[in-house]
Amino acid sequence: MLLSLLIFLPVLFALIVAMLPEKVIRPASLLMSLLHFALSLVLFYRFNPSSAGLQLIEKTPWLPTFGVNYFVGIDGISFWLVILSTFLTPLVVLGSWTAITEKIRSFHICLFLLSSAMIGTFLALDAILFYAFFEASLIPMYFMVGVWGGARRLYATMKFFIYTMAGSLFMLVAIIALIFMTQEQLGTMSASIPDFYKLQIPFVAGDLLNTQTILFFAFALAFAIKVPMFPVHTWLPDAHVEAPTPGSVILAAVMLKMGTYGFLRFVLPIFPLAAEYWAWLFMLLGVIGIIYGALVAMVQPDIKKLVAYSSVSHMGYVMLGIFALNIYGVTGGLYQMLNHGISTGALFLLVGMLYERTHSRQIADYGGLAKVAPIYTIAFIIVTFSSIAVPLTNGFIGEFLILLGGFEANKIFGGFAVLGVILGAVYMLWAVKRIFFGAPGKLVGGGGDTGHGGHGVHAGHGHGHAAHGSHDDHSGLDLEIGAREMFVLAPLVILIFWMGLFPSDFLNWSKASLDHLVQNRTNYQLNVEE
Amino acid sequence: MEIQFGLIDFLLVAPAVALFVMSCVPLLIKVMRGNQEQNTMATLVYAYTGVFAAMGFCLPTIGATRTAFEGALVFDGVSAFATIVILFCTAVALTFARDSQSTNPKQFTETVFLMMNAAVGMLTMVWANDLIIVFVGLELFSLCLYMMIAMSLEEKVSKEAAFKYFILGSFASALMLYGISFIYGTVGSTYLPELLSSTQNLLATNRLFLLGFVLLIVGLLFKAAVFPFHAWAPDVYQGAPTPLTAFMATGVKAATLAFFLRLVASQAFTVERFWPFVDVMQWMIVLTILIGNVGAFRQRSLKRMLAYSSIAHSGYVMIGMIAAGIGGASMLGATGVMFYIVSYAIMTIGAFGVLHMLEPRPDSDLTVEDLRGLAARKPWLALALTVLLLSLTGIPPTVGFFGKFFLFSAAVKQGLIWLAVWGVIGSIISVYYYLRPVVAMYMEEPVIAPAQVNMRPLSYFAVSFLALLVLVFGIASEPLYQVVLASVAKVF
Amino acid sequence: MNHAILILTLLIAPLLGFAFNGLRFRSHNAYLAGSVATAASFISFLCSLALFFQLKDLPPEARHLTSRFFDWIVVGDLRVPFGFTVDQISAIMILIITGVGSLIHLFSIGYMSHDERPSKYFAYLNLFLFNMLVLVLGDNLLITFVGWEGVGLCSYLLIGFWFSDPAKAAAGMKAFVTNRIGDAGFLIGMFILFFTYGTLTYSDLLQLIPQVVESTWTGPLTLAFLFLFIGATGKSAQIPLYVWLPDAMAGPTPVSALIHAATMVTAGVYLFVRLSPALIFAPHAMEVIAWTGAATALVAATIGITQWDIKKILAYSTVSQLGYMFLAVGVGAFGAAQFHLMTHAFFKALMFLGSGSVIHAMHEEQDVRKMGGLRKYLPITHFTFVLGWLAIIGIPPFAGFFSKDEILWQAFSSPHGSKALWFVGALTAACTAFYMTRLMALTFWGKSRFGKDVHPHESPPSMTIPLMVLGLLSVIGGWVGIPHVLGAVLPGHPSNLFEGWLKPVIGHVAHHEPNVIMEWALMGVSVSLAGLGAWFAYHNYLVQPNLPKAVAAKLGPVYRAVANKYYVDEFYDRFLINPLIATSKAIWLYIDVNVIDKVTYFAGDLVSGLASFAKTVQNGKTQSYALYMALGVAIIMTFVMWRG
Amino acid sequence: MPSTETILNVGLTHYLALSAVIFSFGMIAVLMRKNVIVMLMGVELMLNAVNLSFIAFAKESGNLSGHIMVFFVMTIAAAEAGVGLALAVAIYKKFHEVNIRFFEHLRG
Repeated sequence: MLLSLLIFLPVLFALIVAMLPEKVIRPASLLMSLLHFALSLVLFYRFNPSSAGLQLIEKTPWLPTFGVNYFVGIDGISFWLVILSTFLTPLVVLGSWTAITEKIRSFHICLFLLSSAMIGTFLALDAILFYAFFEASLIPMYFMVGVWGGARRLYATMKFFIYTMAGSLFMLVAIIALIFMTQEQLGTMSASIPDFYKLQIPFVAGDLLNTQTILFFAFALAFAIKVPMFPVHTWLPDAHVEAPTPGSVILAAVMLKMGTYGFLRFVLPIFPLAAEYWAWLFMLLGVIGIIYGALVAMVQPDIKKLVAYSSVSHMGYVMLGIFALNIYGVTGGLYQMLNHGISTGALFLLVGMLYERTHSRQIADYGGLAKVAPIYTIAFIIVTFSSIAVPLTNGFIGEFLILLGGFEANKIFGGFAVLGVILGAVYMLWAVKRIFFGAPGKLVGGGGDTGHGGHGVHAGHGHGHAAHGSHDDHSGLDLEIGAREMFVLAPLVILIFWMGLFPSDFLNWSKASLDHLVQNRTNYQLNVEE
Repeated sequence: MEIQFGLIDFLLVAPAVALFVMSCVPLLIKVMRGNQEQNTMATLVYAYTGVFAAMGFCLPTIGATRTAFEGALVFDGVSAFATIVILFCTAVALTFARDSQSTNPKQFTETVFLMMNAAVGMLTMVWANDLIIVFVGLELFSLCLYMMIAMSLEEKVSKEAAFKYFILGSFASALMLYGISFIYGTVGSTYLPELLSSTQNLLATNRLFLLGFVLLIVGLLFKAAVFPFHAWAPDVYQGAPTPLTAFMATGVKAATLAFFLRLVASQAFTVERFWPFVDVMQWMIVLTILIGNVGAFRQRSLKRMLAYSSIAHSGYVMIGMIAAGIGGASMLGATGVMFYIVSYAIMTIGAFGVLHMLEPRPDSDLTVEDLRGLAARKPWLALALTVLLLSLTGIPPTVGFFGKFFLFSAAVKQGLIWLAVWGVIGSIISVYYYLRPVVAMYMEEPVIAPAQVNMRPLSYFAVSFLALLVLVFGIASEPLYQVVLASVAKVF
Repeated sequence: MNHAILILTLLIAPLLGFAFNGLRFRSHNAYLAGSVATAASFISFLCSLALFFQLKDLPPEARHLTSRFFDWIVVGDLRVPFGFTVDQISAIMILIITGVGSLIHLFSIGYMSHDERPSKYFAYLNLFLFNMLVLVLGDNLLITFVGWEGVGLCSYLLIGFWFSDPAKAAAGMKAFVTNRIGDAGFLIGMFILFFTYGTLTYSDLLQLIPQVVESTWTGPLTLAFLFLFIGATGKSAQIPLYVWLPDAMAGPTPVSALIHAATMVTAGVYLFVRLSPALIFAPHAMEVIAWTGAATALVAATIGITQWDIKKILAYSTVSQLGYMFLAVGVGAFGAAQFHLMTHAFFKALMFLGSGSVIHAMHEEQDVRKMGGLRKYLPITHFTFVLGWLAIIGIPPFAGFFSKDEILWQAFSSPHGSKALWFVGALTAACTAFYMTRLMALTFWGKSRFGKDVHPHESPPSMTIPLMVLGLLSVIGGWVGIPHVLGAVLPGHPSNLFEGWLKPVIGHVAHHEPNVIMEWALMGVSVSLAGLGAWFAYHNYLVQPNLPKAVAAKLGPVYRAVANKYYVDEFYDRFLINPLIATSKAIWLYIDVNVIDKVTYFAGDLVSGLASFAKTVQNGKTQSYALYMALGVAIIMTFVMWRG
Repeated sequence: MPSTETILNVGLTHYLALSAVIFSFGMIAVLMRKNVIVMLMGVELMLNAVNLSFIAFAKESGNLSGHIMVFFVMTIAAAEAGVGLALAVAIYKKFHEVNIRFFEHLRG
């Protein structure tokens, strides 16, 4: 019951929100999301970390003719992702307190439905159920970007939707093929993922058109788009830039993880031979993603776009780790998923806080912020350190393990991936320097052009009002964050250090599952613990 | 020849009789009251009585398999299932027709009469066990539709649409009839069981039969709007009054596909001689999917967009038809088709229903821009349309997703993966145009003040109900699937 | 006291100081902040002393106190405990760090008293101390790496402390990024070691490598050391990554003293001394290290000659001295490297603090051309500075003499050394003497060249006391490592205590029979070279002040090249940074926008184009539609009849 | 040279050929003629061609289904003609035009 409750409680919340008076929606949503988070903490008591099997199983026939069940369960791989989802929802509610001013009812409904779909995706153990949640999660996010987004939101949201849909529909066909394969090999049709693990899918090395390879790529494409991997990443910057802060946070922190989670849940165990054969390709794309994302992030004039491209880079690490196919890489990959959720989520929140006050995301408009908003600066810099993987922050553990794993799997790719460590520092610190240091920028109470104009392609673009001598407006702005925002950031900052200092507290819950995944990769089975 | 029909036969055709009788009642009343149009609500109640009575009469026949009137009609799972779908569509379309701006309130009685008789024609077609009956049913509903289209208050394009439909429909009928004549000439009978039993044999040996059979199928493909016999659909759907478009798009297809399924059940597609046609058909399906989706891609008119999309959906459903025909796990294909008929009927009639509710004038042709800001004005309607469009796109957990799931399953199982892939490609294109109205409703502000439309509670209820149904059948797809399975079980 | 508690206290004290000052970062009370920070540092120093004496009481082979607090990362075969070891090397390091650190903290109270945000400054300083201690105490490479990155981080924060100046913020970033390049090398080095030997713990590595090195190929080992050396070139400012250090002088001067002279920049040397028992099995790596060190020493020294900024001169001097240390590492003179590390910490910290005192007195003026004659105004500073000057140019019996001399001797005599290396070292020594004397001459001696409105004054005692202590150390600091030849003739025959202390934990290379005469001779040569350099500078800048200009003019392009630091920064800008930015912009605008998105759009355009086509086909003509049907039927029929 | 018998004995093939020719004429009328009335006539012609082939087949096989079918078709053709003409009249009333070229508003 617990897992179903976790999945469907937000739906109930959404219904409640639909009926509440406008005024109390925000506090009520906060309360409900906290309740949801609290409920997810019950998992710590019910989940047995020493077992690699699937736990807290619930199985009810849904479409028995096709072997489709409402089949949910949890293991070490999904455990933290569920907690991450529930953990972020209250933060997003609190973080959107002033960011979302219109249609707050619809917004919170979207948020809760999204939360439900995301948790469903992580808990589903039936391929069709997974697909259903995977697709269903698109809709609230589509609305979130499209309704509350920025100027080019329509373009971005459409791009996001079509890209993701394009990938996942091929996956649907592959899932169907697998279902029929269970019928042939196991006797009964089944769409349950543990049954997929039992399949022996024909594979011929060196041959492009064999069953396993084709199915592998059908799945991999869907997840690669979601991750997103180079070269199917271009929807991400657009979606992130246009999304409202809460949308960006959830998109980056949780939705991208659906892709990487899919690789761990489906691609590696179901297609072990193809995964091994093609690992080089995905590692290569991962490495390209790392470097490419970092390079492109470096020259972005828009803070949000910079963070978005940094996501591409970070997710490149995750992919590199996963396809290193060794315990370091996979563990690091999982850890990096959580890290990215926290640090990029925090970065988007931070950027949102700034944007709320100044309505500009152009780096060139800032400068010297550290002087007027020291607490904000500290938070931003801490998150930056997490993002660039400074030791004792969470980012380091993930990146180190991934690089270690990547290096073991392939010296060349591992070596190139290490370049990302350098470039990561370059783009983040350069941005920090331009935003926080130096002379005050034009939105920070300084003059219009203080030598920053050269950096921004869009300097002054769209901010004519600032150039027309209304500096008073901006110098009067209080750019420092308030108590509510500190409350939003505090848990994230605490987690950054907690995860950086005591990774075992987190990894121990996933260790059994990950060890099992890596050790029995070619003959992966998951016990279903009733 | 001893004539043997009893009461049971009349009971079996009672749905059609009920429809016919209750269609005549308001007309008679009108005639007797000096050709004065009566209260439309009363007329509608008569019509509902007829439709629900028909449904009531139909219910006992579920599960039975028998023929009536000397084997002229057949009542089995397929016919019962299609009957219910058609009656359901009729009821909804009647509701819309009353509320529509383009229905002439002075001629509502006639509209009801024609619509119900069109339903009779459709029922006749799905029950038909003889090619003559098929033709009669087909012509019956076609003629009714031609007239109804022309009766629209909108005077310009509706006449054009009616005439186009008429000419092209007659042309197709003639081709079909020509085919029937060849079949008759080779089989020596128009009796369907006889035809079906000899199909395999004759296809392999007789070219004339082959010709006839293909022409028969062409006639059906025309009604189902499959490339290259699709060209009428966008024009007619756009020109016809929206409630009628909804009816045409769903009822006609249900009837046609149900009969098509009967033909396919003969396992004609498994005959080696016929394989070239199956190959051609696959290409036609691909082109149908492509042209439907591509045509809808840049349409401004929503009705036309939905018309093209219905062509695309015909393509999808034809995938199932092929899968049902080529032997092996044909059951999957048949159930896929039947399931898709329902799911398509629900979501399409719902989508057209929402459109008709938003039309302020008889001649309004809604564009995507007209939907701007609808979410703020009419949140429930916008939500309903969103759900329906998402279902058309095939997003879980709507019924549209499962419809596609079953069709693609059939395709994969039957080794028609490339058709499934084309279906996927089509679906990807469709995301764009299905979501554009959603974008307009939720994410854009109206540029000019939208025309006020008054909401009719019945249509409102119907649309909401359909949207709900889309979700309910999506989540509870198994029971529906079981019904579908039972309905085709004995035919295949 | 239990060593675990001592280590914990040692580490926690600065962390608490950091927390205290960090939480009240808005405070302007420099005295409170400074006192707390200094106290924290001093507590650490006391702990270090206690640990040192505990260590001393142990037999030489058992001199290591390890405490592992908890397992940090446990994944697969990787098991990294949060473990710290105090042994002979780290004991010296923590004494230097906390000792010199305490003095610098103390100095900072005065120096930063007028700053806007002293709390923040002291918080960073304490945080640095913590990280530096982690670096040297870590009992495995990864913990060292934690400190390694941590000190880089603090360095970044402190260099950019006055962030309102874009140049200073940029300098901080440059430092961090350059260090990161090194860190990337460090990571790869670590990976190689881990996958070759299965562990990252120093004790295991150093035990394992000598055992297996006979039977296995040493390629990975050499490679690992080369990559680690990349890390060291970043942190310890060697060619080619030294460029950040001169820029790092943007930070407050005590920071330069602590981080960029005494402690952080020596981390690379520390690392290699720490790994020296394994390093000796990678002679090719040692060769690279030696030559890089020698080249850095010379290049930096020549640049130092031409600089006018007092801190920049010291910065290049630091780079040069670090080059010496790596030269020592490269020739296998690990003890000497560590020794020079220590003496350098004393005299360079002294000189930086002295320069800080000067800058403080001159109201933030750093250009030596605007100084001169400060001896009168700043007597204590001048006196202590002289001690440092004598130490660095290697005049016996000042600290620098012993360490530098040992390095030069080893460079000459070690089997890894060569005459060429010695020659470079000796030349550098002459240059060092020259530019340091030039610095003295321009700053303290001669006539004052500053404006009338500047009234230099001696710094407060909180600043001069550290100077005096460090001055003392610069004099006597070298006496713990008196070479044997010298010890033999001195009264009491003092032995080389330093070497003896380090002996059990450092690598040893087989030595030739020491040639006593040669050693004496070389000692003489190096001292005379130093003297010559010093005299030359004295002559140039005091006796004949016009001479340098003439020389500079005569040398022309050579001089300009040197004065412009061999255009290395420009080289990097032009061939590395600008291309990188240009490439990034290009790939963003071309690949992302023009290729990937275009492909996406192309798909859309394709559909759009097809849509137009479909629209054309759908021409509204009833008869066209009928024709399509007829043609369709015809084609189907033809196909079916033909194929069927 | 076919024998006179073959020429004189009018058999199924001849009927079918005639039917095909008439059907083609009808089809061509629908495809080519611009007058909607003439197009209507073309459709009727096609249906009658079919009738001819039905009769021919019925005669050949000797059962009545074909004849019955013809009656049905005739009835339906009549209804169709009725509807078609009604439409044509309606169109003419509205547009004063019976040329099919004027009815191309619905397109694209």
